[in-house]
Amino acid sequence: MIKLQTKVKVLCFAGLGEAIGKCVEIPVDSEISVSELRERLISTYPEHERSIRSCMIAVNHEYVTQETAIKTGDQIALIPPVSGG
Amino acid sequence: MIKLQTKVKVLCFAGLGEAIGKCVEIPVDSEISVSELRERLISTYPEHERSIRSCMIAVNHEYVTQETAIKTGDQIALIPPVSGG
Amino acid sequence: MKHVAVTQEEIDVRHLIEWVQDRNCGAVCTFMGTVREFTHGKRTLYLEYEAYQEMAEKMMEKIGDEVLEKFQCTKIAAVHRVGRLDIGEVAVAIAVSAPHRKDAFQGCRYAIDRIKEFVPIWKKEYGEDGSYWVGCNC
Amino acid sequence: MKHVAVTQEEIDVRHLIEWVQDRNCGAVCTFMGTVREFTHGKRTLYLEYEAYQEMAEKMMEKIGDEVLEKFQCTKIAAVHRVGRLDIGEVAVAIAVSAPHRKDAFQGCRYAIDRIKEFVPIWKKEYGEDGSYWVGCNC
Repeated sequence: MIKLQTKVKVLCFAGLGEAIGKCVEIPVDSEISVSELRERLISTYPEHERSIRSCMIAVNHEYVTQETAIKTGDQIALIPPVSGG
Repeated sequence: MIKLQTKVKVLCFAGLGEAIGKCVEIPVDSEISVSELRERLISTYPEHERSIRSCMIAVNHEYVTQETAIKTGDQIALIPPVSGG
Repeated sequence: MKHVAVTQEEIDVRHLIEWVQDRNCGAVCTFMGTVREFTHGKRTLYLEYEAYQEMAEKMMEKIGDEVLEKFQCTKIAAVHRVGRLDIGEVAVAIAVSAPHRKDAFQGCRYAIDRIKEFVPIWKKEYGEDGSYWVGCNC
Repeated sequence: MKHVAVTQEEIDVRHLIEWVQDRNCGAVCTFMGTVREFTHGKRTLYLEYEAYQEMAEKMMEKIGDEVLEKFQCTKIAAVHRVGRLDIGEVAVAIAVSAPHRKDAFQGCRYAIDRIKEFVPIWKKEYGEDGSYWVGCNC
């Protein structure tokens, strides 16, 4: 099976957005799950592992599970623990 | 013991106020309890017994018990079941 | 701190909110009781509220004190209107401030529950078939 | 019916109240979350709120639907502010109308609890010792 390399844009917010940027690009294979994406992010930003692990991940404005597959064109976001209100 | 006859003014509200008047005067002995006053009211307005019995009685703007003694100058009120709000 | 009133005037909840707001409160909860047109399919045309004014205000003060004692609330303002009220008009409004939201909600809920239970105010409902005093045996 | 927004503008709760009022509702409950000066003795100078705007509005719509489904509520309006907020300013406001008060209180309480739990909005607290993102491990 041929795996195509592509890039996924990941939106980051709050302290994480300040630390690594509000929109980071991660090179990935064409098929990647949410949990695989999280590991890529951690290996790219190892000093932010704790904070990346504390995030939920949203795909197209919905919270998703670890197993969710990410598709081309999806809007991915790392959601740190919220503190609105 | 000499009992002096006097009059107690009783404020009435809602349907009862419309039926028997907003301020009725009841002749009483100088010493009378709340429950005795209620019986005087019922014997004065027997056709309103049910509605008089459904009332709480307030003395000087406070709900009181049946045994409370009424003193000269007290402000007495018959309080039908409330329906504010 | 508390502020209560029984009034003929239209109630503007903004004034109550402004009154309770506080630098050390993170939460304000308000409740408004308004005149509903249909109740169990029966149409109300308008209401008339009557109060035993002095006692009603005294009871509302007492309820205010209870709210401030029982819950971690900072300020409460409560106003009940009397006289004729048309559909949609505000009959009663309460605003409660507290450092935290749980207390603001609890205090506000407690206040309206107690007002409806104990404060000597009565409403006469004018419907299509005539009028009656709500909840009265008269 | 529901109306939600995430906005830079000052929040005027009156507009939310007007939006939810309904002829067949006898109850309106509102909640306002305001910027508190002192928390556990620590002074806040001001806050800055950041939102993932599209998702925040989508989540607030979802919460609105939940309120209308779970409780006997008629309308809900909820607005969250972003940007810099000074002490006393309203960060979030919710208004819920219902035929009866129990539902209005429950719906309003449910909405703010869910907003604080799930809606992607963050606050950065600026205090006398510097600033930090509240609740973040960053």
